[in-house]
Amino acid sequence: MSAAINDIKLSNAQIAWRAAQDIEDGAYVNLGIGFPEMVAKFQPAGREAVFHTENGVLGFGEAPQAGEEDWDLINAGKKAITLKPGSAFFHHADSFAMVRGGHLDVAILGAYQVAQNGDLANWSTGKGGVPAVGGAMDLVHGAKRVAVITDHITKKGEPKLMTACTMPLTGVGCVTRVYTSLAVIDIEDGRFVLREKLPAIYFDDLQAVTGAELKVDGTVRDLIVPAL
Amino acid sequence: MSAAINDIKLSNAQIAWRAAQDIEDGAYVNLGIGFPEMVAKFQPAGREAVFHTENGVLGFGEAPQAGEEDWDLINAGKKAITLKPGSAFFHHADSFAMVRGGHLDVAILGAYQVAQNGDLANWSTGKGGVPAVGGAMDLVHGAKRVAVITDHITKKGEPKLMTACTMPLTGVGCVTRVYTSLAVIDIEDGRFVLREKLPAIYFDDLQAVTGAELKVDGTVRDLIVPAL
Amino acid sequence: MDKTVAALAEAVAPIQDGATVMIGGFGGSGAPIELIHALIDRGPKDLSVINNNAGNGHVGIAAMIEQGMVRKMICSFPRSADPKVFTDLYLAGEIELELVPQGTLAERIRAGGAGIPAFYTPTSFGTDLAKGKPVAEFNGRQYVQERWLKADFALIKGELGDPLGNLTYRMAARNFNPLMATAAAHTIAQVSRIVPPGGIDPEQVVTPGIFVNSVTEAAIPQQEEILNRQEAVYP
Amino acid sequence: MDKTVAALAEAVAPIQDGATVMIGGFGGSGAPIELIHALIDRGPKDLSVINNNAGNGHVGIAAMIEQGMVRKMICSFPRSADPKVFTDLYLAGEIELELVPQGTLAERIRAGGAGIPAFYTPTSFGTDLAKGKPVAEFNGRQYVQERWLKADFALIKGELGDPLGNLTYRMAARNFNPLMATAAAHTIAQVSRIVPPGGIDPEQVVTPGIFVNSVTEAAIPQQEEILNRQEAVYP
Repeated sequence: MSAAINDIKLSNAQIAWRAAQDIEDGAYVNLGIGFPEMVAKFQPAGREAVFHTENGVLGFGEAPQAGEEDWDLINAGKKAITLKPGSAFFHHADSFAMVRGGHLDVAILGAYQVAQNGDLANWSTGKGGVPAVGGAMDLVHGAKRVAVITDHITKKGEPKLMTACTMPLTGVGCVTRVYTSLAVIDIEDGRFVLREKLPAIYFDDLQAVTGAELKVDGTVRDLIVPAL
Repeated sequence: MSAAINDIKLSNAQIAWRAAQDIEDGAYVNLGIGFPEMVAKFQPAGREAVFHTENGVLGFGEAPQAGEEDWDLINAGKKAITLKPGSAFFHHADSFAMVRGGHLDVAILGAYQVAQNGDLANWSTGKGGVPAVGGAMDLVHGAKRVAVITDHITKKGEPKLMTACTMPLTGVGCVTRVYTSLAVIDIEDGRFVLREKLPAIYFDDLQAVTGAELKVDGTVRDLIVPAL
Repeated sequence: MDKTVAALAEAVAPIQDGATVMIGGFGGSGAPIELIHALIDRGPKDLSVINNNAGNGHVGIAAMIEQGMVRKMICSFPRSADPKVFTDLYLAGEIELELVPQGTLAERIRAGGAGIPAFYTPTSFGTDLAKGKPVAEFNGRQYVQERWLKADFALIKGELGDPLGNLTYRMAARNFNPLMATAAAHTIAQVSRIVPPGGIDPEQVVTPGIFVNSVTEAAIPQQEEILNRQEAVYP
Repeated sequence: MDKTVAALAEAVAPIQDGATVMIGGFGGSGAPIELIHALIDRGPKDLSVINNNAGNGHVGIAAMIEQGMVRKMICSFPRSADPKVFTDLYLAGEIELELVPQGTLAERIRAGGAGIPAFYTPTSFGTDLAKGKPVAEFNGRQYVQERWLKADFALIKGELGDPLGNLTYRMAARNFNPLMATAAAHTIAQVSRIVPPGGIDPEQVVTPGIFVNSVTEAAIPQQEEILNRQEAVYP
């Protein structure tokens, strides 16, 4: 079955596209470094979010052309960015006041594991090496809505959506929606509630690759994403 | 004896002058509203302090000419001020970060009462009415050195330097030097230590108008202040 | 995104009876007189007002109090050149007062905006204003625990504003304004001039737009100090 | 008052063995490379260094670590494009690491500068990084108590500086620099240009001079990112 899943599953770009559809016009948004940064590319026409980066910029735009980088103008992933009209600079304490103070509308983060109570593990595999946390633990307790984008299963085929995380936690009960390569799942009252799934996958097959019970509460819509 | 004291005692301007002599060149200074503001006039030649006001200005200068006031440029006493080159504006949290964080070299405040352990009462007589505290309680726990300027006795002839304050406290154990109309007194190890007194007053007469024991530890110098 | 609102009345329209309202300014410097007077025109009652002071004369916050709109003041210094409006009501027991040291007031508001529910400060330790508050020792020194302060609304006075809500302030009129902008669920700013996006250098923005919900222009704002010297009365 | 210092070496001369040193910057943006390299020339040992990261390549903080000057790193993200210097020492148990969430790191430094010995934050509650820290409930939610962070020295990178120590910053190079300036007993700033008093509009000062002890000019500062792309090594 895993082979079949690999045939039908969404690409990272498609997962990012789906997450972008839920960002409202004028929302203040923080995108985690790496894969989540891709969400910015897929804002629906007519909507414009304002992007925040932990290192003190609000209202930044796309990456500059190669060779046009100014390395004093970077995002939290240390990638060069550009400014949109109406942007602002501020120091790190003010930046995390925005985060921790509940001023961001949404944070979209990657995940190693998400539990059905909303616990998130995305900073450490717990296997040693050099630990590094960055701003992840702040973001999960600050934004009004914390969403995760992730492959539904690991490369080894193990579930990433669990009854309880086995890896070190980033935050407790913080995630409210998960966009995976197979489905869109809300976390409500300590349960995974299936909202959308790829039309090509049966519910039972989806349940089989999910590490906790998938509840159905109302219609499960088709997860339809354009080729990208 | 009170009559005699009224003949010899220093004026407020003279007390302010004496306090100003202890402010070093380049010191960051906050002067309480009212009488302490007068200290700024008496900076010794060749020294220049940088004055801080709670409402968010560092490096302000004298009052403007009448009619030249800009009421967006005031001090904590709501009096119009001017700017010196190199001044800075900041918000109230940053302003009190300077105060509470120990960045001011000296705060000079008025007093109702000072106790020999350094307790200060200067915000409320405790007699009812509308209480108002302003920034006094912050200043006494922030500046590296907290000094008081005050008449040595009340208008009724009662001591203002006491074994313990009877009025509501502004701060506990915070004052280290008192400049009075008769003497300069340090507070060390819970005791008043006399450093300077007017040449015209005998020690016993000074002790008689002081509500706690005056210790002598080394030379008591003459308190010599110019006519102002 | 366009947070500009054409009329002062429209800007203050969401403020209902019983709201907690932070109002910027230190004395008259930075006091959003036009927004306050628009709020008086609207006339919500039973408000809790947070400001450094408690009004002066018969304009601004003093006029709000005089109109019976204010149930409680949270401030550091309810005195002024002419504090009669507040004083009379307070002594008659008809208005509540929560007195907060000025630096603690600023820090509590900043904490409200920054998601810090409580912090420790040396300020007020051992005084009447610390009564009933938890105390803790750190590095051999005693500190008082203070709680964050938030509001339903903030009325703010800026100098420049843009449609994204970015603000600058004029000289010492900054004071509590940038803090209050962060600590209210809904922040309403009056500015002397609205400029297009990009009209404020991003390095010179003092209040980033994320903290501001609406911006309205009061091109030649009144100064409370001057109104009081003219013995003005509102309405 | 003149806080300007002609030579980088003179600016860092007070830093002795065993000192705790905050170093501004987020990655290479705002990193005071010239001050760091002057400190490497001086060579104090046994330092505790506070920075968001733990060095990249073989310049700046990575070079300090490579020279054996650093006993302990306090940071949020000891990873980079080329973190080999820190990683090897850490895995060999030859350098200590205190890992702090980024926002908590910023707030702890801000608290150190503001005289707030402890505060509560939701960040890290229920995680390994909260182990051993006091927890308290406010309004039905759990928070972790965090302590202030102070240092003996701060090395800061500004854009403009004046003889009173007032500073501005260039774009996102602001990051931790203004916070660290407030939290060190002795703050040393390098700037691209020293201007006379009054050369910075008082409304545009980001770090008021009260927080700064010395200012030195590094007119065309090096950018860590570019040095690393050139595979530069210091010394």
